Amino acid sequence: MRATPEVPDDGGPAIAGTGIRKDYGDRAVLRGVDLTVGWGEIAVLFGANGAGKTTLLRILAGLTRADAGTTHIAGRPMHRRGNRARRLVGFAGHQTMLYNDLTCRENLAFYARLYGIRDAGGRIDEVLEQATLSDRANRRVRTLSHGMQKRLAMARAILHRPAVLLLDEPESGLDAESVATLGDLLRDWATSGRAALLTTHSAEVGLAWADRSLTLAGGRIESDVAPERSGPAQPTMLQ
Amino acid sequence: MRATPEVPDDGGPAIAGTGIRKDYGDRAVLRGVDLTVGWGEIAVLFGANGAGKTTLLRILAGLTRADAGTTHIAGRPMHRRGNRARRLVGFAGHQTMLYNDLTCRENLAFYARLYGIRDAGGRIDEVLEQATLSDRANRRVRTLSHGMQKRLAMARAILHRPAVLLLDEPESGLDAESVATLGDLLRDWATSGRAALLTTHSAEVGLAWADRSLTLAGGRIESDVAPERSGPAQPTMLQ
Amino acid sequence: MELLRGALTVAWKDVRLELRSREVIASALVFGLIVVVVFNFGLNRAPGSLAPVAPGLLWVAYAFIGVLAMNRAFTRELEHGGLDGLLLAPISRDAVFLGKMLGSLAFMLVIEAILLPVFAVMLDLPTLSPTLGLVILLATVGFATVGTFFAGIAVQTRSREILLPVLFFPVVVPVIIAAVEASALALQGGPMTAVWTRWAPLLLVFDALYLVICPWIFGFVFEG
Amino acid sequence: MELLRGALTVAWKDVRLELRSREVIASALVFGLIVVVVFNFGLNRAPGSLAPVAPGLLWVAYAFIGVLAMNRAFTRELEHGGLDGLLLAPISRDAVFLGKMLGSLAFMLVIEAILLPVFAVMLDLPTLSPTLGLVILLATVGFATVGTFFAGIAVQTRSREILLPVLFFPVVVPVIIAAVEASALALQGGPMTAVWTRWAPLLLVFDALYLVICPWIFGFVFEG
Amino acid sequence: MAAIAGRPAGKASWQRGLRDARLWLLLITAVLMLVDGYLIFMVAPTDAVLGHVQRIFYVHVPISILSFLGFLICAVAGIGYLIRRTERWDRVAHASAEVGVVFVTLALVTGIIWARPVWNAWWQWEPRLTTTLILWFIYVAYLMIRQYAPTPQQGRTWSAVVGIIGFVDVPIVYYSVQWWQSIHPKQVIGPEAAEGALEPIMAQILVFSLVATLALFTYLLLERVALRGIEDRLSQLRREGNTD
Ligand code: HEM
Ligand SMILES: Nc1ncnc2c1ncn2[C@@H]1O[C@H](COP(=O)(O)OP(=O)(O)OP(=O)(O)O)[C@@H](O)[C@H]1O
Ligand SMILES: Nc1ncnc2c1ncn2[C@@H]1O[C@H](COP(=O)(O)OP(=O)(O)OP(=O)(O)O)[C@@H](O)[C@H]1O
Ligand SMILES: [Mg+2]
Ligand SMILES: [Mg+2]
Repeated sequence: MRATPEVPDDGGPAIAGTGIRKDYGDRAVLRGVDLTVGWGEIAVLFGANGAGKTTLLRILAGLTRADAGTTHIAGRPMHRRGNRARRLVGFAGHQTMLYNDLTCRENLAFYARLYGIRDAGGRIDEVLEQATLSDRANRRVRTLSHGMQKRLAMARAILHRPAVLLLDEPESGLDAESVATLGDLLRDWATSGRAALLTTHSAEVGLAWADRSLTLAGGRIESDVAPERSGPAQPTMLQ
Repeated sequence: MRATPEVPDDGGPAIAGTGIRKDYGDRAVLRGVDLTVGWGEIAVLFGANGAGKTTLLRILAGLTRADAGTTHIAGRPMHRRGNRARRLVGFAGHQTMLYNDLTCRENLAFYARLYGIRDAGGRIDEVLEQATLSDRANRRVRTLSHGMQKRLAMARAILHRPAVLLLDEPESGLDAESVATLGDLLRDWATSGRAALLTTHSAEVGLAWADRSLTLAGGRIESDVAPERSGPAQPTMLQ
Repeated sequence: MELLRGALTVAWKDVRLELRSREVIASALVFGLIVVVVFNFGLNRAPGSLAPVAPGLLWVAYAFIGVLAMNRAFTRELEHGGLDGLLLAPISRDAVFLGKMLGSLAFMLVIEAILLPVFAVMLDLPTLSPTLGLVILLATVGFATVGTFFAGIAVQTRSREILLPVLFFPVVVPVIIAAVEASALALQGGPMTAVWTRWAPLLLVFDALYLVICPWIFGFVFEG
Repeated sequence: MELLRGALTVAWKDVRLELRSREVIASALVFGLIVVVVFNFGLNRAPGSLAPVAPGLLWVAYAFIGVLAMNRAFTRELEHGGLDGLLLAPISRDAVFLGKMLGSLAFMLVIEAILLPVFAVMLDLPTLSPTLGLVILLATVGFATVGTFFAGIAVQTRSREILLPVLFFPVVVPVIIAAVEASALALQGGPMTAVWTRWAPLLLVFDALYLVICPWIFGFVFEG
Repeated sequence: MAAIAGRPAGKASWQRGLRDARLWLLLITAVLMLVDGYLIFMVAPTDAVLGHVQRIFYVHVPISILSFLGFLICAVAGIGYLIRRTERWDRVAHASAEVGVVFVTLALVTGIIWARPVWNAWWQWEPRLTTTLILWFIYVAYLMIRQYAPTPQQGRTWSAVVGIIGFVDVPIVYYSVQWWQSIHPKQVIGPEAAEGALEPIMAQILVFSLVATLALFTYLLLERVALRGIEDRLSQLRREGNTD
């Protein structure tokens, strides 16, 4: 990431959510989640299948409406008209958000225009390079393998140089090399003062990356600890 | 897996492919893959993104047509009319093959009928139990989390008690507990004399499960070794 | 038997999904109503000008609705790779074809049954006879057979919606023509010998022909 | 400006997806020809009987294409969650709506423009005037606006089954009726005062109304 | 046809032989066409009712019939392709569809030219004409689907199945004059032809025209198959050069 980080100097912490609640019909998924992620921090969110990780991330990204609670990105509220806050967020979820019949480059060019990036060409080459997809730049997304599509989705998420990254299981489906590249990217991310919140099921990967490790269970943040950066993986922490 | 295994006593090895070739337009993906997986064996297929793992598995399952080469399951050819061979195979891929607007139980009941399972009710309860989805049995698939859907897809794959399992990244998206359950299932699988071929990007998980570890690169099986079962993971082996 | 079991399982699944969401029937109905109203307003300018064209209008409306329904039947299959699930199962490709076809046939017949009285009132169709019912049934079978087949192809292409009619209509036009002729006779309420000696058998021949060819070649449509 | 940039980006993406390799244009052309063939053979039993029904047929064909186009515009968005991508972007919901609407509008207008001469020749439409062009444009704007809105709803769950027939139908039928009436007048080539004093203003009012209401409520449709 | 579908034994000499055969065939076709022209314009009697336009008959009928042959070959080769899966069958199917489309197009054109004087209208919505037009659409769709398929392999399979199911329309075209009240003349060739529908001299010239047009048809087909062979070779070379 040679790009100049666009960390806003005003406002509050990178990510702030208070009292987030979400029910689906008769099932309370989130029962009052409070969390704050500061600048320069990589927070990893653990939790069993169905714990509500995706729901939480989508609420933070403004894709799903919470039943109660507030969410702020860099101190700015995320709501329907929150264009400013949305520009600060990069999101990659379970779905790739790519168009099968556009090429890799066309997909990125589309999102670049949506985010109002000027002279997008160079930036697109840059992120394609980071996703090691340069040689597939002019191939349709349909013809990429599953992992390649996930890498392109990642490239799409960082394309507009967001200050805050929200990633839902970013390492799943990636080969060992790509996981390493992603780790490097996140390291740069933190050192340049930006922030990321990601979920993963891999204790090994997650703990290696995390400045903070959160666990979501029973609709609440159950534990919130800072693992030793260079220490060994502690799978016991997961329970 | 308390189910009686239905390993056919006739015929050849569990999975046999010879000289499998596949081109996509001007790109040669598989350039002559030969592989055999014997009964009672769990083979894990490693390979970078885009190496052709999914393509190979789909060809073995009879979903994609190879340009050249032959594939046999339990000595029976997999071709368009190969109903017998198809009954022996359980497949779970990148897509869940589930219908969003049917409940878990309805999805399984549908597949049970397709596979001609009599008295499917009990068997469906059994696999739902194994996928720890009993409490969601009557919920629509649409309302399940990503990992739960993957687990249901897995339940669907083993529903008809196949002798051979073909799994494409079965552990991705599953939480730690489910991965452990899956490991147990595969262990039973091997000891009861059945066979499985699976792909994964996780050296840790893959090597722990594998009786044999294959690597796909350059369109061919590049290495084919039997890791020490109880030894430590050897990530160096991956390249 | 194997064949029938597989086909009915697939068809039943489609019917059940449709009963959940009602999207095919709802949207087809809306479109059918729009067509009736438009025809009525647009056509009823010269009095009595509707009667001679009524059978044609009926079938044009049915044909369009059929395309919508068949499209939907397959896009639903592709959502999470359900089609792969069908192809993996130990049922022959014919059974998959027949299942999808029976599902579409059921939807179309339901929609046609709902729309027929509406059309009868709004287009001044003279008589509704069992013969007309039989003609509709026969023509719809041929229609659903060919339509299911081409929907299987079109759904795998980029511009599937528009490609389906392009592939489908030319092949099905003979069926439509025979159906229009037969319906015209049936609606006139006169002697129906021509229906029985010529059109019904012709429709039967078409149906039989397509029912033999389509399942056979359908298997090839889904080879990656 | 923000609004327009976002909307145009979205629309342009849809146009580009649609225009990949001119598939659509070619298919639309063939589609139109086939529809004419079906109409002609189905309806042309008494000679000269097609002329009075021509405007109605024109709009039935257009409505069919419109429904297909708008369906496609949204199913494509859902394939890999592209809609989430749009909602994440720093453009307002209005821009997303407008973009999808403009894309469908462009697509429909292109097809209509291609099909009009085909219909003119084959259905013996008497005169093609600029007035007709204007009528088509106005009606298509209304159609695309309402259609986009409901396609957006229809791809979401739940509400569609009631909303689609109950809302879409009454909302879009007036537009089509006005269009048919106006087209009939325009095609007759006589004095067009009625078009200018009654139908065109009516269509304009519909368009304006829908263009104000739809973007506004659209934002609420897409809240998880 | 047998030579094309045969084994590739002695490839180079076989191909050279085929090239020579095509040259000879071209020559023979040219001669036959010239003689045919002479027969049509100089020998054939002028029709008592229709006058000189009737001479189109000798072009219109063979061309229509041979377009049927083209689609028959297309369907058969399609079946062959689905069973054998060798490009050779596909080449034949593709080429015969293209030649067939050219021939129906000509049948439509000659028919339209003929219709103007005898029916006083370029076009009638009439069963034979409509079904012929539909035949044209079906095989245009055949050629379209080839291009629109996601992979070339799918294009080949899909077009094969379209060719097979599309052939159903050919008998419909043929019988359309019988099934529906049609103003188009009834069959003079094939199973439903009435005895003595034509004067002997007309029948003889028609048969000669048929032979001449068949020669042209065969030449075009062979040429197109050969061209497809070259195209395939080219894309194969490109694939081999593409190491990933
Ligand atoms: C665009 C207009 C026309 C089309 C598409 C058309 C099409 C065909 C076709 C496909 C055939 C061969 C089918 C068969 O052998 O049964 C045919 C044969 C024939 N056509 Fe036409 N035709 C057209 C106009 C005409 C006209 C205007 C005439 C003269 C009045 C005519 C006279 C004949 C005759 C005499 C035959 C041979 C009869 C036969 O073998 O069927 N055609 N036409
Ligand atoms: N549309 C919906 N309707 C009803 N329930 C839902 C819906 N979406 C999610 N849920 C429920 O909300 C809970 C949380 O789902 P979520 O997808 O957030 O889990 P997750 O932590 O991301 O799980 P995974 O690790 O499997 O991705 C689950 O129990 C799920 O069943
Ligand atoms: N429909 C297609 N058209 C063109 N190329 C394709 C198509 N499907 C796959 N490929 C190519 O084939 C190669 C192998 O793809 P495949 O999906 O088998 O990889 P994989 O090993 O499963 O990768 P991953 O680990 O990312 O899932 C890739 O280079 C991909 O781009
Ligand atoms: Mg999740
Ligand atoms: Mg894969």
